[in-house]
Amino acid sequence: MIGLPDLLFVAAVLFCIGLYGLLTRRGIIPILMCVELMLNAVNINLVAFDRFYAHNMEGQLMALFSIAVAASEIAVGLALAFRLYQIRFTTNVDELDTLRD
Amino acid sequence: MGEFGSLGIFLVVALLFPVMALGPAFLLQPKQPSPQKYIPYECGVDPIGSPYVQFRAGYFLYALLFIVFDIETVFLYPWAVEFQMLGLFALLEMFVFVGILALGLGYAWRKGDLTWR
Amino acid sequence: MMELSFLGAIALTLRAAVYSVVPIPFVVDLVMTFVGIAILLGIISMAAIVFTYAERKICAFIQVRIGPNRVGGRFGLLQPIADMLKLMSKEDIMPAGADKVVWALSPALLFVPAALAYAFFPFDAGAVLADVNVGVFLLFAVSGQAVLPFLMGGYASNNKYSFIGGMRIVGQMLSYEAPLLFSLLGVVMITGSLRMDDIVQMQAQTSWFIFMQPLAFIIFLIAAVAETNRTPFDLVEGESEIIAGPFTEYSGMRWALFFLAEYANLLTAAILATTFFLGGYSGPEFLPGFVWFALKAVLMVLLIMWFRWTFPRTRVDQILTFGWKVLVPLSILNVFLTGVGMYLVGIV
Amino acid sequence: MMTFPILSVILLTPLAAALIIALLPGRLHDTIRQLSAFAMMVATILTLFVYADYDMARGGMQYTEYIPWITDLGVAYSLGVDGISLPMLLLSSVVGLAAIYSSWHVEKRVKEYFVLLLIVIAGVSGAFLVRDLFFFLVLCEMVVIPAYLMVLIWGSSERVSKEHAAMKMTIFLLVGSAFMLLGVLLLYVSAYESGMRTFDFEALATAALMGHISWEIQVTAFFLLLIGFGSHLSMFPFHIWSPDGYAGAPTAISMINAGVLKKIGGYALIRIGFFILPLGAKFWAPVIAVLAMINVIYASYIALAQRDIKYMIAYSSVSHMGYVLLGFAALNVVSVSGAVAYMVAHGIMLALFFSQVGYVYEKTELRSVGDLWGLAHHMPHITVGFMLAGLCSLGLPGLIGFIPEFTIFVGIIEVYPVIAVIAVSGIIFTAFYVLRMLARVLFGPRVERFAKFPDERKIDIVPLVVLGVFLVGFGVFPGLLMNVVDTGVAPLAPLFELIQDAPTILGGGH
Amino acid sequence: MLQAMNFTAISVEIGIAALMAVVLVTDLVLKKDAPRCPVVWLTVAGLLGVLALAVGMYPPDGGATAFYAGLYIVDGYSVFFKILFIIGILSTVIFAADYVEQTLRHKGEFYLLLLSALLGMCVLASANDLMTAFVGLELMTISFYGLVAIRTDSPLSAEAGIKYLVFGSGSTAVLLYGMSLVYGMTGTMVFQNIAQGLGLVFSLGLIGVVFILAGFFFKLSIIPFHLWAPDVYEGAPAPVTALLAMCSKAAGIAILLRVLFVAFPFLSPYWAHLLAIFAAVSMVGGNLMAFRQTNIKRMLAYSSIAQAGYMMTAMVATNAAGIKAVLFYAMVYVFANVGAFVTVSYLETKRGGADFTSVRGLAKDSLLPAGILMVALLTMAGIPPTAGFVGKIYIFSAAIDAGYLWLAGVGFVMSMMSVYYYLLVIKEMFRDVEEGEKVVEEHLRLPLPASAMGIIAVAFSLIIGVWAEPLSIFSNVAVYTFMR
Repeated sequence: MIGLPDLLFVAAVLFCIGLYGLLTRRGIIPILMCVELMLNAVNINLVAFDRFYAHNMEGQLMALFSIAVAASEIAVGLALAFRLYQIRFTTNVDELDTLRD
Repeated sequence: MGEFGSLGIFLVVALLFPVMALGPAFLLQPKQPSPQKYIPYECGVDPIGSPYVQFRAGYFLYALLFIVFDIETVFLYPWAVEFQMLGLFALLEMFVFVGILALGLGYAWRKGDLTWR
Repeated sequence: MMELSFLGAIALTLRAAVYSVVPIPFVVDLVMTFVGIAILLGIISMAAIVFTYAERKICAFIQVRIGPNRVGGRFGLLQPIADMLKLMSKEDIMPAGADKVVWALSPALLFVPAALAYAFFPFDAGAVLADVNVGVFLLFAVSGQAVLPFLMGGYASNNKYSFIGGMRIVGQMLSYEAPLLFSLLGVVMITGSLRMDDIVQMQAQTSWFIFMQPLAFIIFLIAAVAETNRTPFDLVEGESEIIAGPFTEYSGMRWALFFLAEYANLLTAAILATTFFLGGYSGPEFLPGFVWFALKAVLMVLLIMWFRWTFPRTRVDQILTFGWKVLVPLSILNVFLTGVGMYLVGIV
Repeated sequence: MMTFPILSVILLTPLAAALIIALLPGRLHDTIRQLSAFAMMVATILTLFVYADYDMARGGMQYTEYIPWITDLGVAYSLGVDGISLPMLLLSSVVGLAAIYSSWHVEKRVKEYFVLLLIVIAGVSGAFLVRDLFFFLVLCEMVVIPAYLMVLIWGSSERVSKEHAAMKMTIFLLVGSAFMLLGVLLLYVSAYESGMRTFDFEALATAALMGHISWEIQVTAFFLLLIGFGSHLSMFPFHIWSPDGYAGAPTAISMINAGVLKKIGGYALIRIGFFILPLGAKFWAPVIAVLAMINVIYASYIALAQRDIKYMIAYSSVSHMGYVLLGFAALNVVSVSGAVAYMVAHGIMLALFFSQVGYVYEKTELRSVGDLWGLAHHMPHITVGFMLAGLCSLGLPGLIGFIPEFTIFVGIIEVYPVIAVIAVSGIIFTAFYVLRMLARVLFGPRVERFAKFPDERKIDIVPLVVLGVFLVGFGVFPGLLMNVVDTGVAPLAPLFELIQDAPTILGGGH
Repeated sequence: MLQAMNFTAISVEIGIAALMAVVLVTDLVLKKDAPRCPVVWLTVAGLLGVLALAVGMYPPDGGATAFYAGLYIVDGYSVFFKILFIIGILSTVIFAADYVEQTLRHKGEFYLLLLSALLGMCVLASANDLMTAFVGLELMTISFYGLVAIRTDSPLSAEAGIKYLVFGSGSTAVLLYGMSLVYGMTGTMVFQNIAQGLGLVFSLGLIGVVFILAGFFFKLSIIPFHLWAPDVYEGAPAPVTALLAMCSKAAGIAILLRVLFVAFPFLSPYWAHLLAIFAAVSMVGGNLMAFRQTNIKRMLAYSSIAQAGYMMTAMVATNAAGIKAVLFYAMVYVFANVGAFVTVSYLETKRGGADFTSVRGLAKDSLLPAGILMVALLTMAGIPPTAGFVGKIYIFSAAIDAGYLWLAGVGFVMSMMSVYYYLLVIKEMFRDVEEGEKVVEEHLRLPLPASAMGIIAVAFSLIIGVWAEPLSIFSNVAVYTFMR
């Protein structure tokens, strides 16, 4: 059957994919999606640890919170991206170079 | 083979079902290509302008509100389940929680975000 | 332990039969699952077939017309079969400039959530494919996915009307998901469980929730109709405005899949209303549970069809504003009232 | 026993005056000047009283005040003067008073000017009053930023812009302080266990005597302090800031910087370096000696080439600080007391020099040797001032500089004979450039265009009088100065005995 | 259930939440384009009330109240930080009132977001388990996303918001991943229990610790996790930048301290060295990069990187003295920032920015804002007699005591070098303006509330700089309850 290591592995892979995307993507929407991917990896981790090891519901509770936080983060993120698009007509982070050294 | 197992199998079957439906149709259907056919249909008139219109901002506000309510639901359902066990405390807690939610709705309402623009 | 229902008895018999052939519990389970799935898919298909016919007939009846009357006798009973054959033999046209993968995936993906919802319905005591303890939650989680294929189809068709339709459906589903979920909170509060079966059992023991939660029922019904994109909330495919919305560029079997999903959703809405508010399969003993269930569900379907041919189509701003400014506050109010009511009655 | 907190009054009078002036409306220029002068006069008179009243027979710290301040750091507001700090305090009060009068004609943003000046004066005189390392650090760093602002706003841009000069001065002083702070904290942390720590000078010295501070720490800390105080003192590699800083600064700041601020470095080197870290001092003494020698020779050589009088004085002051350092390096009571007295002498002399140059510059807007000619014909008072200061820097007997300088050489000749001889030769350079300057500027041919410039009168002459009195008075009666210094330095004698055989950087010891 | 909860212990948080509701309603009741004075007054009054609550809660006997099954702890340490946050927010509200009225379109939201950020910080300060910490952190951070981007008229603000969001959410994910690993290896989220278990000795647990530290370093903008800071500081509205520098950073410090000292105490030999290296890199890098900035906000961003380095320097001491130094310094830093941003916000409203050119000649006509800014900058630099000096003495003596002489040396030298770039600002303000240079001639009069805040900040800095005893005792109490 599927055990803890398998789930951790899946989570780690998801996390790495997300991290890779976060570092390489240039559009804000893909970046946000990658962040979401990372957070979901965390959720898998949390639930898996709770289910197989801790058995104290803390992990699942945390996952719940993390979902809520992720959602609000994305909501704010989309709002900002939207605002930015209205002002700058782009959502490409490479083109956001007004602020730089 | 728990409940979720059968659910998983169902998911796979449901994914396969459209393929099963499309397969015979693929064999049956005629194939007579003509360039006119592939023009996007706009009531018989040739398409005007780009089809990629910008996503309307109005929907976006609703989407934000929806996220708020959806997330609140995530917390409210467990609360509802345990409501009877928690008693008065839960009731008061709900007043606070849903009250804040209602405040948020009132905020959006007052700011005109609920009105379609 | 509840007594064995009619469907349950059949299932047990079947299980015994399979076990006698292959005495491995896992295989038996597997077989039983497949049997269940087959039944569910059958129900969905049958529903589509019956409802296409029923809808035309009811429409005709309401509008004082005759309706289908050519194929299959005086009542046009074979009309659905003819429709199906026609759809099967139509050419599959993909518009130029479409996003191929997304375009092709959209109808297939639309069918999945529509079908998956059926796994949670208690057709009779014990007759649930997946009797999970978070049934209500999961059900809405699954059926909430239906919004994306619509948007995919609308976006990928390279047709501005399709895309507008896609956007509209997103807006509409977003607006009505919240009151839908909130209206059920009262039910869950009284029941104290998210298991669909528990909800039905609760109603069997006390009374139907339509009596305890009349406000919630109305909200639920409206929201559910809106979620299924049926008139008066069908501006997603409002043919006078945007041709057929996301379906515009689909033809043949692909279009049929949309169609199938739509009727599956219609039945879903009816079944949900039945389960949550009309006592599900519970009813007087003289008929088996699933018959009660079917009767109530059909009644609800008829009701929703009646809506369609009675009310005019609303505008997009009316729909969204109505959802947020009327249904959401009412559903919040309902939660309050339920809580206070339960405290006063002394359940808490 | 509650006595009159005379030292607190000396410390706080300028600050109080600064506060009052800050609250006054800015247009009352005369009131502001008179108030500042009055405050400094009070401070000076009280200082003189303390100087006269100091019980030399008893020695040690007198007029002490003690209030616990920050308990968990072990900081206390504790004041007191002994034979080393008392002359320094006198120096700072006198120079402060003179500085106020030298700035009488400042017309630009008078209020801010006097506020800042009073803060600077309070800072430098406070540094000699406190017996607590923490307050010492606070006070001597407190000076830096007001001094920066004064150079920035009221400075003059002759060779380098005043912005540049101010920045250079400040950064050098502060980075020096960084090392100083590091050394002080190292000392503080290693002297006592956590919870018993204190910044008190005597307590730290006791800890060192009792061997709480290991040899390694003493060496490290002294090295850090040497860098820190060295940059205050304009010791050779760290002296770069001082010529530009002095030249760019307004007169009063040049006076205080050169006259007093520099001496804080020397004072601290004795107070902390010798009393608390004798082993470290012993270890680094040869390095100090070599650097001091370079100071003397190199700086006076550079001074030779200067045409700008302010730069010349500045380099000469760097070179003179070399003598002070030499006095320290010898590590015997004689030379150290010479060095202390020399600091006082040098401070008064430099302050006088700068005040006179400042006056000339203020009037003529010239300060180069080639531009100024024959001032003696028109400005007798200025001539007196220039002569006094110039001759004093040559070490002319009868003026304040001679006895201390002599004492330093007496002390050092037996320890570092070669270096002493080389350093003495620096006097020749000094004599050369000072006399050349005096000859041209004062006694050159009469130039009529200088006739229209007035000589020092009334208020303007006050710095000359005040500083001149001490210059001559201590020169004629060196005992007034030397006796006090000796009582202060005397406690070092047993310490120097103790470290006789300690290792130095050249090896030896044990 | 009702009885088991001690609601007085979280009266501060409840008060803030209630204040949020009141402010929201007031803002909604007011007409759209009416001035927001009532909102400001309400917020100020409410915050004063909350501050009184928090001060009243300050335990003189060093008591600590665990709350909600020990997940939430109200001790002197957390109350100290709450007071700090409330002071920071309160002064921002006061001095930014003018700024908000003149620049922002969403005025009520500004105050609302401030309060929600404050709530998040308070939760963070009291958090005693990973979950509460995470929720508090995110409440604060997400509020800041909104605050940074709240200037709708400025593309810079939106850009800064996006950058903050991208970096912030990425770091959140990393932090959360670390938390999940630590949870998985120890089976608990409560800090004390994490410390008791042996799970962290496994490599996954250590990876989790490292990830958590990385996440916090992001929030603290420790080099090399600082990339977001300069851009965000520059683009954000000036009062928000102030909060980012003082409160957000202090909140990060608060939770980092608690995590390190309560959850991972036995790993201290490892993380102390790690912190020392990061602190040194931050101090050097932050200060060096600040040298060549020509925008005050950007310069302050780099300076705040260095400041975080200073505070971390004290943490390597891993003892009470170190924590006390951090607390002391954090409080001083709050007042320094208040002072600095009183002037910077004002300049941003009046001169449209905070470039060096916009302060040129400021001291000539407007001595008050120039003086406030100067003292604030000197406080950050740690020049006596400002409070920054005492703070640095505390920090570096703790570090030297722990044997990190080199670190203290780096810190001292860098902090004195840092005076250079602060002086650049002071120079621009005080130097003579030459002919032909662009300078705004108008005489700038600081509005009364802002100047009051500025004077208070300056007075605090100078008084504590000379007489540090009160703040020292105040932070000692916090440390005492924390170390028990």
